[in-house]
Amino acid sequence: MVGMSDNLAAILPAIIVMVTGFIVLLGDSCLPAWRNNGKAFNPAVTFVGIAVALFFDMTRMGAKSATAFSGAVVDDPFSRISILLLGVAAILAVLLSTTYLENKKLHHGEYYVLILFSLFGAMLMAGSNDLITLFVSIETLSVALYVLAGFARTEERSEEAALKYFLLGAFAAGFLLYGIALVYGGSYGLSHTGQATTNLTEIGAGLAGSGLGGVTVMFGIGLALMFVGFAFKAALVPFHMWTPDVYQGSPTSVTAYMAALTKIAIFTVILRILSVLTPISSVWLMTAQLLAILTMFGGNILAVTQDNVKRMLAYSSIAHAGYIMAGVVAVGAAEGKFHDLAISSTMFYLFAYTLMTIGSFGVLIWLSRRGRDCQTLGDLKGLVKRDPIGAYTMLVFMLSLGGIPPTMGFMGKLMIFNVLLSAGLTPLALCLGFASIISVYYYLRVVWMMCFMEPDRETITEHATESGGTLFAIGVTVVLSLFFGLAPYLAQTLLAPATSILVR
Amino acid sequence: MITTSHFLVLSAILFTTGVVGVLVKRNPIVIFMCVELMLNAANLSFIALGRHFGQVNGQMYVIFALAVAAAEVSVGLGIIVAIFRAKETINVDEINLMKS
Amino acid sequence: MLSTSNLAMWIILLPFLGFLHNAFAGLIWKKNAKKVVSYVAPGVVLLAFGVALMVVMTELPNAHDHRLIGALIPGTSAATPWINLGGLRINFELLVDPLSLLMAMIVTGVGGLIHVYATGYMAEDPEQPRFFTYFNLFITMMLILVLGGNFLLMFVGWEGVGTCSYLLISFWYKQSENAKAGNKAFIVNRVGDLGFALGMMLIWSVFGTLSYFNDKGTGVLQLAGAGHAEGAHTALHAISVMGTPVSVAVLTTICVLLFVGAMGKSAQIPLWVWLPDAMAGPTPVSALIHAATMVTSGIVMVTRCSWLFSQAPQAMQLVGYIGLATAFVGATIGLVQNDIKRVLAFSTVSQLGYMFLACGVGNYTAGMFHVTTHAIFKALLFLGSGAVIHSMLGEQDMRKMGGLRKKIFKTWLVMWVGTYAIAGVPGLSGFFSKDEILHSALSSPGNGMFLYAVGLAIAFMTAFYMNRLMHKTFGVTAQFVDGELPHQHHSNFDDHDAHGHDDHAHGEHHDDHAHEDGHGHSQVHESPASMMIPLYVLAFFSVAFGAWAKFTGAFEKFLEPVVPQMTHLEAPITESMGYIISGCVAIAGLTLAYILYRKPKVVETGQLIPAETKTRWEKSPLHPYTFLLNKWWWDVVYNGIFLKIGGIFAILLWKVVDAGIINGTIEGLGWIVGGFSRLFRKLQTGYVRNYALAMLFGVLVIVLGVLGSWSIAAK
Amino acid sequence: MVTVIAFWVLAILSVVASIAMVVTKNPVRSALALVGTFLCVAALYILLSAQFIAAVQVIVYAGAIMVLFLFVIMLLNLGSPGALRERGSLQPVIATGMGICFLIALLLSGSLIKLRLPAGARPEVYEPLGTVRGIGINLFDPKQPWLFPFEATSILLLVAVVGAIIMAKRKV
Repeated sequence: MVGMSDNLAAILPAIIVMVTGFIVLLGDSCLPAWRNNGKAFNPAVTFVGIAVALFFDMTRMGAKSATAFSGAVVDDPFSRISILLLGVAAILAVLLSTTYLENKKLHHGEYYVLILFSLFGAMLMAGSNDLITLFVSIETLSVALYVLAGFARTEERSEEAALKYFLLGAFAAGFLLYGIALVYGGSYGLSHTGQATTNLTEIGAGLAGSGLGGVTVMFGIGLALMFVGFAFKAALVPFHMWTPDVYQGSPTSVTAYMAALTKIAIFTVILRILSVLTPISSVWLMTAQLLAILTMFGGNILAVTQDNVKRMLAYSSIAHAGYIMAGVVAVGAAEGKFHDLAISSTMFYLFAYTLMTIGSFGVLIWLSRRGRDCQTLGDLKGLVKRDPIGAYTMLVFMLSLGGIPPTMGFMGKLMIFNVLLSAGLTPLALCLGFASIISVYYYLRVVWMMCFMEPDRETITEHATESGGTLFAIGVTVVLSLFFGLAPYLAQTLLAPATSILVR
Repeated sequence: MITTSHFLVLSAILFTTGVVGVLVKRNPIVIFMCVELMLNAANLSFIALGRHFGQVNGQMYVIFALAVAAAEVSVGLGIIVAIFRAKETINVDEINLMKS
Repeated sequence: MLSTSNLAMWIILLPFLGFLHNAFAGLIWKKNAKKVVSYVAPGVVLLAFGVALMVVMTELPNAHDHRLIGALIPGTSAATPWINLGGLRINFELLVDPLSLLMAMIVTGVGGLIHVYATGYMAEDPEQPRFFTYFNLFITMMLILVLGGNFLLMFVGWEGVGTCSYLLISFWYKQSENAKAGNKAFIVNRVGDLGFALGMMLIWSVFGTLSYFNDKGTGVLQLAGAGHAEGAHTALHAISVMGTPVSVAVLTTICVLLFVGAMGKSAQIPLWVWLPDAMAGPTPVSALIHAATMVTSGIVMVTRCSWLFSQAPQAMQLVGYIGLATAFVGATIGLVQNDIKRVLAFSTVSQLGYMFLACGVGNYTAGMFHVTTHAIFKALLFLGSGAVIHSMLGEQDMRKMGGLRKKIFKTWLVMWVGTYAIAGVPGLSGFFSKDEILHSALSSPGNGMFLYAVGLAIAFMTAFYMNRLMHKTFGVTAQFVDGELPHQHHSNFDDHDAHGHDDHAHGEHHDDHAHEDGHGHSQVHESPASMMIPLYVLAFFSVAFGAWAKFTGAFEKFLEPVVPQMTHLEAPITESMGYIISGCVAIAGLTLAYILYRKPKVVETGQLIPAETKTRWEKSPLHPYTFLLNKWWWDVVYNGIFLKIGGIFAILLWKVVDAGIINGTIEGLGWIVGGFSRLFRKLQTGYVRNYALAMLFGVLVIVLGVLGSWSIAAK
Repeated sequence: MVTVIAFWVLAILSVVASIAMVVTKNPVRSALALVGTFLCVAALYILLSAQFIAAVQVIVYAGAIMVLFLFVIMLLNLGSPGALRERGSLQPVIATGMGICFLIALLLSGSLIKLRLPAGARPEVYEPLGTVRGIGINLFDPKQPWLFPFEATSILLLVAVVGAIIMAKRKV
């Protein structure tokens, strides 16, 4: 019997984030002194709260894996690494937010409350060991993000983004819930207690013992429908269609945040569930491959003719979800040491993706600090002359997204490519190669616009807000993208614990 | 004799009706009501399966699903009200600033 | 104490520090940035050259035994782990051996001189710090390429130079053609890179490592070298990994894939189309990247893998013939170009083909020899032409030049040295390196005579078009009258010339007599010292290096441990006989050009005599007066044979292969992708219910997919 | 026998009501049809011996949630059927077709019919699982995994409250 303190210790980072959320909520609404200085207090407290959560997360890195709350939550190195990535993404997003929100006159305390609670949901997703915990935490994340997407309430586009995201998200949640119901129904006979269950540990143990014979077709259908819910969140083709609209319409700081956070959280979940399902990988491997290929090509092809940078980045994030999905497929297909390598490579790519995405949206935020949103390719014309910092950082991110050395994006692609080949998935590996060649087209277009076109609009005279937080966040992402691109082994070492997923 | 399968098939039919409803309706409120129908169908499956296995688990899931549905409703209707304020319409055909 | 490995690391680090400095120079030095950068940028590269020289000096005694120095950072005996790819951890390691040191010296030496030159050339440009930022980054990447201790590091450098080349080609982005050329270069190179990447993956799956050398003796080149030694007295293809022999087919595949990569970088048929277009960038860029260093990285790679290639004879033949074809076609097209930089561009293509020919016939030393001499004299020629363009205020069309000798005498002098060097005038560098290649082609098994004959023809054409360039540019007689500024309506020439040779007909229009007095040269002036000194240095080496290397045998001895020695047949002629023949050919080419272009007006348009009121006999082409006036109809022959046939070659290979196949493929793919993109975008209607429909479609796909797999798996 | 009749009546009623909700053009009528479906489902819950859930279904769904829906419909004055006229398109046809495919896939796979029955379990026998007491004891039993998600749900509801206030309050 696990004591309550152990239970709480297992979810300590999430609790710290939640408590910070309460502090910000109460402070902002009840304390006049706080309210008057909200612009400084809210982000500062949020930052400190997440940082403390990360600190405790790091200190627990070496602790033993365990489940808590009677199996509802799991605390293993994989979830800790995932929480680390989530926290990094959230901190970067908070840094990017302050000036942007001020410029758009959106500086409300609730923004940070929602950021913190959605982070809480994402952290629970990383640690979910029971499908019902998973469902509740996914919904916590989603509901907060629906509101964040519509946070710019005076802008029609923002509201439209919120509505579309919400309606389709609820639709997907319906499939997820129905899928959980069918998994529950099909899982009978897997658990050692002889009962139907949604506990991942029990399902994993049961599947490892009985294989496909232990479950009925209902289980398969349930998995498929659950995967629909995940695929929606991860924006896999053909569940991707909300992505460009929502990414475009949302305030850019929210876009950066949700693009990174959702992907990390949902791929953590997917990896955990699929590692549970490894004994029956023959059932889902083909479909997952198909989705990965569709997503890679779909995202890249759609991005090619896109003139709106935010939309283009949205499509590119779809394509990257495809690459990550390819890594997930490799996790299912690879064996022995390559299984572990596939997990760490996928995590590496997730990390790279986080930095690239937050960075590239961050540059858009940086360029928007003159009060006008930077959205189209035309806004980037001649950036090298107007704003060298923005141009050069964007250049790095474009190279990284395009998978060109010596950036982290290249190393991530190389690793995924490598594990795909090791797992005997050569066609998928070739698809990845071709898809990334297509992607060079449109990343290059951005570079071309920035470096080789004359600025057609002289915005340099407009007032630009000092934006230390944004600059810092972009700087961190650039430096890390290049540093880990040059020294990937360090990142691999950092992410290595992630390979131990507590399944059984 | 009514078996669990009867309930499951009924819930599948209700679920499908909800799905089709989402696809054919244009009023976001009605679309959302169809989503609620989907959630309800899933709940029915949960309860039928729980009873089939003689477990209380099925009903537990439904409690959470209810809470989630309530949360979604409040936020969803909030969004709909907000968009109505912004655009004076909730016709999804007119809510189409962003596309392709 | 500084170990060799630490020293070698500094060769890379110095330009990198320079890059960092230049990138932030604007922030650090504010107004003085340009001045500081103009000292720092060349300084670090020349310093790196000094370090490379130091390493050579300290390691030269060791280089002669077959021990190769696997250098490591940061100076410990264990290499730094760099990336973990499952079975193998790739280290960040450098390979310091004669080949990499030679290339490092070329890159930093010639590169440093070009940096010095560029300080003068770019002095007026307000964006000079940005230029040098790219330039130093390029040097860094090039050094990683040549010094990297495994294929992955080479690939990183390979892509890095590609990116820098892209940025530099497009540096003057006011002309959108430049940017287009940059894009073309980038995308064509990606095709080659895919070949390289696949070859690399295949190497890994066959050899289980990507390192050239390692302590256990299982590095790729170690295994290949051991196989070569084995094969020397048994059969060929004796490479074995852990006792398992590697089949020739696999080796050939690896080599061909690697060569595809080399084709992209070194502009070989059919991936050569980007190089002439890439000349749109600033001249120092053309000199550094597209003549001296980056384009030779394909040859460096093939030479680096020579132990592999030497055991895949078919791959070597492919290399040889592609090289020969490229050399020939490049030369024929070079005959008819009018843009000074494009002549040099095609000449570069042609010379690169020569180098591959050397690799193909197994004389890698000769290939590298030519790489070295070519780097020197081609850099000289480019920089010289840059000086000409500089003094002509940006004019690149040779038809608008002429008579510049007196104005820029010193430039003329060094250009002559370069021309004689590339043409192969006996005694100069190009003569020795080219003759080496021709001789080994002649003595190679197979079609030695054919290779030799074509090689001689190319040498003849090289001499011819280079002399043509000199005469058209500097020739005694001006095609215009001094003292006038260019006409107003010529002010748009720059725009046209950015298009290169595409507007041929248009250009010829300006060549008509009516415009003879249309150009003023009052502003033609000699270039500043910072531009001239590198020229002198390069000119000196163009003269001296070849003979020194040949007669002391230093070069051959230096490279001997790193390349396989192929068995050659007894050549039908002696080496001195070969010297005489190739010397004669070079002089013949020069003479022919002299005869044709020494006179003021060369009719190139094909319209020969005004057919006015003349008798039939007078109209006849055999009429002595006409005959003599038209220089024995050499022009017609020239027009008919060289221009037409060369033109046909040009059209056939340039237009058809370039526009039709390569561009067609790229643009076709782009068109298809774009078409799909527009098609799919139509699905992105913005309506929630359409999105939901797509999701339901996805649901069906997933459900049916899982059900299908389930029913298969359950059986 | 009563169970059988009750099931069929309720099943048919709920399906008819749900279809009516989809088919009718008036949002108010849709809402009312949905209330009907919810009530039928609540009655089915009782058949499945889930009394507490049935009560909650009536109170929360049919009561609170649907009232909220109607309230918003009225607030936004969307009652008139003509406001959102459907225009001719293939969407409904394709949607219905694909929906039917989905249903057929579910049914034909046998997933819903071939169920494993626990040894000794008799689903047809009434078991007092769904009383308030049964639910409550299970929900807060530390040996069961419900406690934690239950607490997490409170955060979810808090997020929903904060979100609804942000979205719906008048002053920005």
